[in-house]
Amino acid sequence: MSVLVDADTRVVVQGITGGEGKFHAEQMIEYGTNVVAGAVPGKGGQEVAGVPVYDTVHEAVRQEDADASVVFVPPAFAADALFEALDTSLDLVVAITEGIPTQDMATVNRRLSETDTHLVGPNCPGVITPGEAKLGILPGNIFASGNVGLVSRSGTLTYQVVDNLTNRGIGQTTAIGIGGDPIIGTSFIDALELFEADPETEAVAMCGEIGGEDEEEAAEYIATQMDTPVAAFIAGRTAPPGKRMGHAGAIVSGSGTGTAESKINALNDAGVPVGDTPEEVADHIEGYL
Amino acid sequence: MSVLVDADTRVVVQGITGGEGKFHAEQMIEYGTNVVAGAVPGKGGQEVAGVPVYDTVHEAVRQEDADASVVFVPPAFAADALFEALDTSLDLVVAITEGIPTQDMATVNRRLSETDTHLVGPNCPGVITPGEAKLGILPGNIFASGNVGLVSRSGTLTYQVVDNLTNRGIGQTTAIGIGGDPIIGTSFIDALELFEADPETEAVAMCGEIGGEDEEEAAEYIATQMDTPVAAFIAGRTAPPGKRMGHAGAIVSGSGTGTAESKINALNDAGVPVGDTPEEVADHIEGYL
Amino acid sequence: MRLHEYQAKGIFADAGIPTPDSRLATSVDEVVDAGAALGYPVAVKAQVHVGGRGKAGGIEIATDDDELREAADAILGMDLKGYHVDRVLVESAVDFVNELYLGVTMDRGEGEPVAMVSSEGGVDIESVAEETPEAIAREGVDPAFGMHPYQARKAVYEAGVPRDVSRAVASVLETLYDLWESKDASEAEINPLMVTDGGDVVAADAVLNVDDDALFRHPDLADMEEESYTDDLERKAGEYGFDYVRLSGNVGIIGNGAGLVMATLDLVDHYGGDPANFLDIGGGAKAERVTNALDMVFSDPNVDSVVFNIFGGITRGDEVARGINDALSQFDEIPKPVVVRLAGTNASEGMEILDTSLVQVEETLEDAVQRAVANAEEVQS
Amino acid sequence: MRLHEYQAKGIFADAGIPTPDSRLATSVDEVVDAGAALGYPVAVKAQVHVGGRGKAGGIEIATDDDELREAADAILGMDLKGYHVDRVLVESAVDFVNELYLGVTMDRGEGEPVAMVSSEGGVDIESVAEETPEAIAREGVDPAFGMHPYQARKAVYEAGVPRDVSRAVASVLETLYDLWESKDASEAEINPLMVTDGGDVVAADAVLNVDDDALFRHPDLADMEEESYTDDLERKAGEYGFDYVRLSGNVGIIGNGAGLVMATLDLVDHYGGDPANFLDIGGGAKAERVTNALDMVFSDPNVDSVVFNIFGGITRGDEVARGINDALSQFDEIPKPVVVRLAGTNASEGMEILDTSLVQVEETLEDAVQRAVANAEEVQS
Repeated sequence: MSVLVDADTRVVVQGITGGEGKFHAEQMIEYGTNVVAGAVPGKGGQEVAGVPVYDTVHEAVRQEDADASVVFVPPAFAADALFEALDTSLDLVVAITEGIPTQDMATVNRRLSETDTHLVGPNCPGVITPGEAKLGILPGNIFASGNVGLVSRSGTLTYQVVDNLTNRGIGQTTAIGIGGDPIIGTSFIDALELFEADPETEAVAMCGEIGGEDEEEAAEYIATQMDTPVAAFIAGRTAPPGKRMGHAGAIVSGSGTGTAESKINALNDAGVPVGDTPEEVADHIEGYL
Repeated sequence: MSVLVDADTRVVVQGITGGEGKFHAEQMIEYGTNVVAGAVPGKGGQEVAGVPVYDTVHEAVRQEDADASVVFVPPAFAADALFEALDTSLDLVVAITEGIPTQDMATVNRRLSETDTHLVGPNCPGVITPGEAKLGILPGNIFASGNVGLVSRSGTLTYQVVDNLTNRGIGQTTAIGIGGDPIIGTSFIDALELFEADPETEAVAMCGEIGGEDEEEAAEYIATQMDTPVAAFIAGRTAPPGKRMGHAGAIVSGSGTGTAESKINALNDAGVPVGDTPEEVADHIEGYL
Repeated sequence: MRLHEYQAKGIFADAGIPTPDSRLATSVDEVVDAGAALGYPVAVKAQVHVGGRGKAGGIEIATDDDELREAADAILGMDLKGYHVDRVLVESAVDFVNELYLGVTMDRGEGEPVAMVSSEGGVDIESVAEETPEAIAREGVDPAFGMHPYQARKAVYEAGVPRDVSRAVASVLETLYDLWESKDASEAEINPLMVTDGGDVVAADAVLNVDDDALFRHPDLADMEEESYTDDLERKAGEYGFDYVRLSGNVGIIGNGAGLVMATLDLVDHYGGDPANFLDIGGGAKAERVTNALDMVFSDPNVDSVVFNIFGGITRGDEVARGINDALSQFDEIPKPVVVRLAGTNASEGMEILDTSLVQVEETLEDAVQRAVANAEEVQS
Repeated sequence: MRLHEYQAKGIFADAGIPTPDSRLATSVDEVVDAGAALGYPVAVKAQVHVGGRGKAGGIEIATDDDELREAADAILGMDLKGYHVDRVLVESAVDFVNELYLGVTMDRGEGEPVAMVSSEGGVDIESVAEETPEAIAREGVDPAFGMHPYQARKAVYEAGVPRDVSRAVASVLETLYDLWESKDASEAEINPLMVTDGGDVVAADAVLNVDDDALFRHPDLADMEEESYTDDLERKAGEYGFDYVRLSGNVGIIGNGAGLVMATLDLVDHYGGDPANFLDIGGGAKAERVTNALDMVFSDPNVDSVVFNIFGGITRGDEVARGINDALSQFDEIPKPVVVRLAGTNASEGMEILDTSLVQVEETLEDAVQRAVANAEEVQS
């Protein structure tokens, strides 16, 4: 089993006619993902990466029965593409696009809260269930099928941790790159809930980083509602405090939150070991299995 | 028993310092309604009609534990007042104000759909549970306590029908003036559901009029989900078709809907007798009791 | 409030929607000058608030000065379904290969705006909606978010608009929606949106009806309001601020509240009478409005008998009674018999005040209507 | 992107928020002219992107020409926490009886905007937030509907703003929110909003930080961007378009992806080293960017050793390897030892391409960092 995606997931690629969209559509198909269509306004009737392109997501769903989308649409048009995906009631939308304005994402997430769709990202590497399907830009070859769930705010750091796992023969149920933007569709808790509910996921590795309070909230969730063991890595212990001019953000978030120390303490208090190196995370995970 | 309001309902009057607001607050209190506060920005600390005025509905709720409001705020500011009432999670909001722009109401109703609040109106005479409480501008003296629920799109027509009932000794559990605007908070069905769930309401009189399809939908509800007997009056049998220039509205509503004939047929098909005169409605109701 | 075609087109053009070159004209000479300036062929279009202008003779095409003068002569000054034509729009005729329909309105049932596109424009779109509803693509809009660009595109693709103009049509629809929203419109429509040989789109007609209740925030639009009724009574009702509709019968009806007035009309009909009008004096009506209302029904030569039906909530019976007494005491002889029925707030005080030498008083709605119908029959016999 | 105070104030003033009379000046003479024109007392305020300007000597009050000249001399040209002061705002000092705080930002935890009002403005508002959070009224805003007028009033009343200015302050907050939204701001702030004796309100400071990702739709704001770094390396990073932060250590770090670069810094620290910088070359980095990145760390005199850590997803290992070879082959002697670790897409191809006469190659992140730390220690010893 797995979470979010598997070999049956029928994927439409929004923005498939762009350079990145086309390249990664091909990569996804090569990996074995069931990519059934592309959606690009005005390009309906074309064929790209061997799949038909439709003008609207709606049409792609009607014609090809798609139930998930991957979004490679440029930032200026990404919010519109996400609304289109949400309003078409897909089960899963993975937003790869980097640089979507934060206010756009606040509006998208407001709509998301009213739907049953899972939105992963934006500004994320995607979701992969090794051997079955990948939706996004993750390098498929470093993943292996197995029983560890992985959730990460960072792209390349995810690959690093996965590499450490795979190299010692530990495969993954599903890896979810949730993205590092201030406002994202799937939080750590959302991903942890999915893994907790998945009988095949025996342990979870989570990669956090400084900023926000998502990791602290996840620690609370793990302590109170999660049986599956978790090991974590937190990037940014040595990062200098950012330079700010305004104070509004600091008032809202409160001082002393969002630091690596605060996150590591919260996780340790929740019984989650935090590795000093990615290798140490792999050690902890190996200990769970 | 009753629906929506009773002697325990704690009412805040929004716009109590205006002419209409003050007059009707006094009338409501004289009727015995538990008016606990007024809310008018900038007028906090005053006392009007014997109750304290607060700057915000929030403060009126915090200080006086209000759970319902009546809105007499002028049309230009009414939508804002309604959002304030909805966001303060009152159980009931009765909007008397006439002339609220339709687009404003569409936005208010969008928010309403996410809350547990009942909004009655706008452009309605209000809600009364005879002998207990009235929220609005209905003339209390024509009502009598009893076992008939009344729901109406029209103001003065409501009074007419109530008068016919009261004059022959038939009292009312609660009367709800839902208002005749294109977009209203409480539909016929919403009101009928409340009466259906109320064990004391033994029969329901409904007063509809031409336009929209609310009566037709109510007929469907009565036929399929309602045990309490209903008798109806439909105003506008002899009304000439309106003069229109655009067609968009007609396309959406479809031709042949919204006429008195369509409503009367739908109701008759649902087993609801439609009186030719208000007296005949009272005859039918009397027959049910 | 309904804008004239030329007013709506001006607003559409300002917002970037392509419209034909045109000029407004109020005299035959102006029309001919406009034709010369625009170049033939031109269309001459009566600017009145009437549907089906074309069939009623309110639109003519002219290919030279003579035809144009003839058309202008025929249209200017004509009576078009009760409206006096005092101005026409002279407009370059557009060569088209396709006619589309675009519209935005409030879907009352859903409580949300809806945008519509059809590739079968230029015709009676209501018939299209009835006979082939699938030919009209509809896109409901969430009022919390407004219309997303993808929705405009989706409606255009679903309607089967020719692919070479789909982007242009979606852009016009986005603008039309924005106008609908920003102008507080009840309806915004383009029918037809013409598609030319060269792949351009042009709004050949324009409808923009504005929510009367929202005019307070659109003083510029409110200033555009101009009625040109040929009916004196309807003009008078506008001046008095009454909700008034003239009908064909002889029983004049005055009441408070649209529902109650409609019910009174229905009862007149039910008891064999024939309503002469719908007249709602509104809530909280003061004495002056009562006087004005009586003036209106007395001014209608068709009226033989009047029924005055007031159920007081805000409106107070004693105030109404005083208004009736005042209005009627100005006459040496009451021109038409008036039956009054007061109920509700201060009704008994009102009944006492009423001067029964001027009016007939009834206690119930049914009795009042029956008596008014009988009075009318008496006059006729 | 952070606007300067004078830029933000200009935008606030255009939107109708009252601000003091002021002039921008770049020389001592201009400052003195401005003082004479405005009338004393005036404030001279350094226009740099630094918090706590006042305490750092970046703001002075002058009551006559001499004081003003002295203040201008002191502030213009000063180095304020790493920024060169090349312009000051000369502003009429405001007599106030109260100082308020207004702010709008995105509440990341709630995923919605939040508006804030405090009657304890003019001070370190973050301390107020920490010590007496109840002194700051917060109003979450539903992004689907925007801020309702009642919310601005509610925040003002809850903050205990003096009643005689509550309406004026609510109006400023509404405008501030509208600006925050329409300018795609991350933060919009007024601290203090001064309340004068006469019951007027004046924005004595102005903060408007704009979402970099939204600058594409605000070309006017993007044009305002001006950095005045005193640090050459940070300026260079800006030109190259790198995400770069200079630190105090001697191990130069280059990587792709913020999380991985942060993790590399953490590992340098973990293995006893001291990071010299954070440098993220981003995704899909081409050879030229690799060359530029090496140029940057080599230009930093503090750097004794470099670790280059690439995990390829979009970024291809062979491309990176070629970039490294190209960049290093330009040197007769490699200025600082470089440890390279490639993983992910085309990593093995990259490893093969890498010229080991130029760089040291390691297979794992841990080994690469340890070797770079050892290299740095060797240089220092």
